[in-house]
Amino acid sequence: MATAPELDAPAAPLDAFRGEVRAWLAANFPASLKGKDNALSALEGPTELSPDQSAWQAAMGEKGWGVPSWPAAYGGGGLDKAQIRVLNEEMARAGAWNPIGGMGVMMFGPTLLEYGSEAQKHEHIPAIAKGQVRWCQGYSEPNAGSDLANVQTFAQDAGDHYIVNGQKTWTSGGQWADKCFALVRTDKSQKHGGISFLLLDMTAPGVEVRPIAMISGQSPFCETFFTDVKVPKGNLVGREGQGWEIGTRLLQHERNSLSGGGGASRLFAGKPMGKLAKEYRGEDEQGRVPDTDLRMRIVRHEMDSRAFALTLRRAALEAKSNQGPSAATSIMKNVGARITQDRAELSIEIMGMAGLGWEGEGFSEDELTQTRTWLWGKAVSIYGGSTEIQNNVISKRILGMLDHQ
Amino acid sequence: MATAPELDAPAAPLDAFRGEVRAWLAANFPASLKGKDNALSALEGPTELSPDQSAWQAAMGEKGWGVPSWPAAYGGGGLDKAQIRVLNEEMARAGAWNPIGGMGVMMFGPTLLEYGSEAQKHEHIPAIAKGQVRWCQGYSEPNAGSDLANVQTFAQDAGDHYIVNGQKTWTSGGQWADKCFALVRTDKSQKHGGISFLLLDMTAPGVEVRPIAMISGQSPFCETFFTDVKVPKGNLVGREGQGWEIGTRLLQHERNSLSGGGGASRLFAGKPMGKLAKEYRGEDEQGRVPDTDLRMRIVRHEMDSRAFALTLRRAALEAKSNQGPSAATSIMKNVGARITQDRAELSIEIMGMAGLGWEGEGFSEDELTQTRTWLWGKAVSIYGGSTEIQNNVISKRILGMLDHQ
Amino acid sequence: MAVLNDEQTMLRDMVREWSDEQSPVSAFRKMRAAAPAEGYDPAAWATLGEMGLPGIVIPEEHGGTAFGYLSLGLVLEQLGRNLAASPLASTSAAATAILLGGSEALRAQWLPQIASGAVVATLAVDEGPVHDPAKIATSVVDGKLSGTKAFVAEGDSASVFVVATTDGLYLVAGDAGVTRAPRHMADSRSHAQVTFDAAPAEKLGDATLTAQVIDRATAAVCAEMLGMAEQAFATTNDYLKTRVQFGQQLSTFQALQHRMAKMFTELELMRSVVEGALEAIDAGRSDLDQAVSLAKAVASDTLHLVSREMIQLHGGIGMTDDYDAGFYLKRARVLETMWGNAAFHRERFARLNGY
Amino acid sequence: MAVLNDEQTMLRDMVREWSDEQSPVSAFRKMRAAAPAEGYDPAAWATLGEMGLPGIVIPEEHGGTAFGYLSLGLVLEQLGRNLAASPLASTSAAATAILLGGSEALRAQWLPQIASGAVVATLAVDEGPVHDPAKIATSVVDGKLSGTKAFVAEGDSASVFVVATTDGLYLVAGDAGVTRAPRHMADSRSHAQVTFDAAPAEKLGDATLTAQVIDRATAAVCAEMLGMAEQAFATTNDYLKTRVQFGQQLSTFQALQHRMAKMFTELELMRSVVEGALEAIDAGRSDLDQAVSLAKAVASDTLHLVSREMIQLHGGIGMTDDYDAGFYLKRARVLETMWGNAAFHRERFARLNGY
Repeated sequence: MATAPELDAPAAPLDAFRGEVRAWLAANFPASLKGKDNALSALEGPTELSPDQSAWQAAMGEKGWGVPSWPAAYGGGGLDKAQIRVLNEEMARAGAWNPIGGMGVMMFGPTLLEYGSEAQKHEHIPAIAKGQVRWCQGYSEPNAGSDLANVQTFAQDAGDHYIVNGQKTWTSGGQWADKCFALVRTDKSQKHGGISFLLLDMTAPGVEVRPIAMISGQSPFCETFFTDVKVPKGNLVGREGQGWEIGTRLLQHERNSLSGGGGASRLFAGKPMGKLAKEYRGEDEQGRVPDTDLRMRIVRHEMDSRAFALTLRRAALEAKSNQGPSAATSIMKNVGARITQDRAELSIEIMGMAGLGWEGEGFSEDELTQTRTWLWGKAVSIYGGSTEIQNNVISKRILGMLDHQ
Repeated sequence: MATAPELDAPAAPLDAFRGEVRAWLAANFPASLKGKDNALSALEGPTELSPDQSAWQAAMGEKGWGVPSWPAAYGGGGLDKAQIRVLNEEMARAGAWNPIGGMGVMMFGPTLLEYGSEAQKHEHIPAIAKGQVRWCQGYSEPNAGSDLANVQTFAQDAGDHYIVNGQKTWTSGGQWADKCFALVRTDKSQKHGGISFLLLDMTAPGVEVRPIAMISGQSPFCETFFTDVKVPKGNLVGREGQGWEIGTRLLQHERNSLSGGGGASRLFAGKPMGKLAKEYRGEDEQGRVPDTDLRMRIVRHEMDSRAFALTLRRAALEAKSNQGPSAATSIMKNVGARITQDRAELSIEIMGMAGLGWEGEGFSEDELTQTRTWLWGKAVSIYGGSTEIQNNVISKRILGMLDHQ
Repeated sequence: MAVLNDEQTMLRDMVREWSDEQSPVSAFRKMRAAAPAEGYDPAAWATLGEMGLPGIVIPEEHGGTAFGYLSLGLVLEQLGRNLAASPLASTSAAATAILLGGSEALRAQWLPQIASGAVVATLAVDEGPVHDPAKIATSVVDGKLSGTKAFVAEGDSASVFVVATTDGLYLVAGDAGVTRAPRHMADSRSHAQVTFDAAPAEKLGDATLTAQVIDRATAAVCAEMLGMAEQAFATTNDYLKTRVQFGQQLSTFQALQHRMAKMFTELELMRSVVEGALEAIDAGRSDLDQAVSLAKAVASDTLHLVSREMIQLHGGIGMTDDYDAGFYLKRARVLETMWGNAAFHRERFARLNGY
Repeated sequence: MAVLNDEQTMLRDMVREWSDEQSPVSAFRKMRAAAPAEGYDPAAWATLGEMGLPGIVIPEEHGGTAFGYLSLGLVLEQLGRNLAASPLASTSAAATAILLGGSEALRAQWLPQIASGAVVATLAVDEGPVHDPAKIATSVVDGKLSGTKAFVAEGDSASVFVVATTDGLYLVAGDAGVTRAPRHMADSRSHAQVTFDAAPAEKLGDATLTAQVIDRATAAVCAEMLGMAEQAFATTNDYLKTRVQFGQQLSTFQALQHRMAKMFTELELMRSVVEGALEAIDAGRSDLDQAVSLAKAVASDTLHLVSREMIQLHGGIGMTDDYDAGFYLKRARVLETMWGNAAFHRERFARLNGY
């Protein structure tokens, strides 16, 4: 009789590796940090690291396990998929979390490993793997919106270097970043083909950042101004004019991390909605959430979440088989955003006025966090390819529809 | 203190007229016909009239009250708005209904009164007022869809007459109609300006109709073929090339009758959804519809219906005042269609399998009617300006948005 | 737009002009930065008082204009358009309670002061974060009222409280036995927890009056929501015509056109139900409870939709605090929650209709 | 698409090819016109029997292939795409009941005949127009079963009935004490009211078995719905590329593109939950009841949406009986209703999750 393949099949031959991981975690993960990861911390900016946090980051950086799949030659863990699964399982078991993160890990590192020169890889990858250098992304420009190819920032050829002038916006973590990977224009005569992928030093003369205050009260983004910034030609990744190809490849890494787990699944974290509703609203004589209208919307949301989880699982299985990339991948961004936002809206509705606190007395820490999470969550359907852009992509690439002539 | 104007303010000076109406109804409306109007009858085609039905039609036709606002000179009732309201109130009180209807009354008559020559009015209006002549509409053509101006049917000038060739579709009641008002092309060199408004005799040589079977099992529409049909030039309404203007004016009459009451409100008729649900599903210990999910969707639908009713009332009040036409009018068609369809879907859901009967034993007459009503109701968001076309109109005319350049 | 008489048209136009010229959203932004203890700009409130607005629902004999709730709604709609922070809605609801239930002495004592804008009054009903008039523990013993009310709108500045108790509605004036603890909420408006500890109280009426007053307070909130939704939509529509992407105005993208057309459709329905509820109050209709639940449910759903779409259709800029979209979103959720959200009113509507 | 092994891929491709070539929607149209007493084309059913499909969930020792429910789903999905009328889903559910609850003798007696396609079996549970396994009056006294079952799928042709009673699941074979009254429904498929009057019955299991068998029957229906939704969507997508209005293909209108993109999104989710339920059955998972309620609720909502949009996006032609859209719409509502609609399964899912 046929059976479905198991995603979580036991991996007996990995027992030795599992033992190694477990022992290493016991020796290196400070018990005081157990479960202390914070999904919103990326929005609040870097905080002073405690001695335990510093030690943990240094240990993971040295071991290379913060970027477990990256080659050991560049400071990565050099682990295969099965080993990474074991590592994740053991981390979860120990309540440990990855202290190495950010755009360098999620987006820039994988792209540089693919497109960078040997010199570039040796210069940048180990520092990312150790969590020593923060990267930011210089893509969006004012008035360009979703039209990413509308790059106006210009890199003038000046012999052995470029002179860069222009303005970027939505620079995530720009005020805390050491370096920036940016799309710049090296040729004004063609739209996509005139774009290049350039690495800039955020401390260089002529770079100015201004944080943008968001509706959630955080300022995770900046406007970034480049005025006659001198950039060595060795900082060009790939060829001149290859920037659009490299830049979109990088966005694939971003999307994978947003939809596959990373950002989205962190926002899913937390208790089931039914449980939250009972805490705030009590239950009726039959043990149900007493607000029947709210209850039925909770069911719909929970079903949507489960359907999404099953779709993530299905896409992963399909990718492992020989069926080629799953069409289901194209829906991940939009469904992930919808579930994230519905969950936040339902949460604040359940909490009533308590879910709308801003600061000060009268609200629990969880409640105040919920308000910020709700507001910040409005971004997930806008950034990284808006819902509208994703729907354009589905209708064009998957459904084969054409533009209006 | 300010008070809102009352739509249904008492009209004391009309008491004499009210007495006249009441007496006339008592004398002329056969008690056997009380409440026997049938919203679906128009789809099933004309049936043999009973002696009582014939008498009632003849009486109303003679009195002109089937078309109460039309001038008495052409066989209409010659009543003013206040009198018409009294007439409607007394009709409702007596359980009487208007036996004079169809496209001649709703659409063609008002248009001909506006654009027709004296001769045309005297020829056609009294026959419509008496319910003696059935009209059908020759607008849509195959492959034109919502693009009504894409008229291919050609009327060749042949001196004192035209020779008409072409094909119309969705000819409502074509198989039962005596005459047809049609958009025909008299000039191929311009799209809108080449259209004329022509009256055809459905019994003329060269006219052929083929009923179209619908998903609801009815065949209220036809394909209509014109092959070398000879039409006197006296049958041209307005000027050559004025057809688009006249034709769109006629559609306004159609929309008013669809949204203002007529078609849509007939489909609303019937018991409240909460009552229907209790009949089929019983009630819980607190007297509620036991299916909580269904119940909450019933509330939403009932609220939507009431909001629509309040909007109809508001638009009527605004039209009576000096505020000019209400923007609310633009939403009537879509909201009416949505409510009609939601109501039908909810009804069959409430009835379960009993709401999906087609024919034969095991279903009540109401249940079998409900199935057909549900299926036929899918048309209301397609015909008479589809929901998509209405949304285009709102975004362009009301919101001032432009076409993609 | 309901059909208005001349004085209503004048009132609306006067407030609209004042709001657009003297109290645009930037005034709210300044007030937020200044963070006055009252939770609103006292100078602006004084101006509203000079215009006679606090007396709209108060009889002429007590210094008001007795224009009624439709007129109050016209004013709140105009103020809501630009998010003006004022205690007008709360004060009017409390005044209505005194009018409907107060003794002649109480009316004469408080209504003129309220009508002039000298006294801010408010309604204190809920004791938890979710509206539930059936869950009230506050009680009165020997004319002394004790209990804690949560999230009282304008609780920072009110000196007269109309308080729901197990025994109906009471009036508490002054500071004796009254403690306020501000609650800083996302909408940057005034909300406070108010604790009454044996505060001297005078009875206004029983539970029936409580329900009547809550219905009126709810209708007033709906009017503010209507103005907010109207302006959030208009601002979005304007933005789509300005913003160019891929070489085209956003407003030329048909997918956005249809979304806007559908939102416009919902807004027209929202206007009908909100005006319908206000008119039902003025007409003293027996089914005004249904009219109010209909209004609050539809208004909540529609404002929810419009405030979400305002952010989404603005894209990145809508997420920034420099832009106004976030103000609409935050205030929207507070008003959606106040006096029962859409779910609460759908349930109430179903019960009132017996299914 | 779930990851399939080689035999599943072959099975799916075989059935897909047969369905597209030998049993397109026009075959259903012909069957409707011919109106055979069985409610399906006996020749087509015989072919399915030759392909071994009625034995997919039956063990090899009883003449089946034991491929399991995911495989049955693949087949039903392919048949559903073109609306093939066959008793495969009902027969398989009944066979599962005999397999799970029947004595060795009963299995040996019936399963081989079912596997060969010689005997049509079905499940008779509901006694009213709405699915409600808690409302069953049919009872058994001294091995004689009495009661009336409403809207039994394939009730016209089945010679073996698996019947839910107050005391669990029973098997009734043959015509003794059995009366059928056909019910002509909008989907033009076989449904009958079946009355049992002291019909000889053999017990299969208690209420637990009843629930287990209904879950499997429900998952099978979901697979048929998945195929229908898939094809209704594909047909609509093709139509939009063909149809020209205002000088443009309909598929170039962005408002329609986004609607199609959203529908595609829902379809991908639907596929995941339907395959998830079938896999849960094959894996014998303890939470398969939740998986089935999830699948039926999502499948019902999605097919509802797609079948409505199929009509709307086709415009006038979709309203005609000559076109196939109406068939999808009518069958959709019947399957949405069968074994509990979305509302029923949302309620069940909430209860299973304890809220």
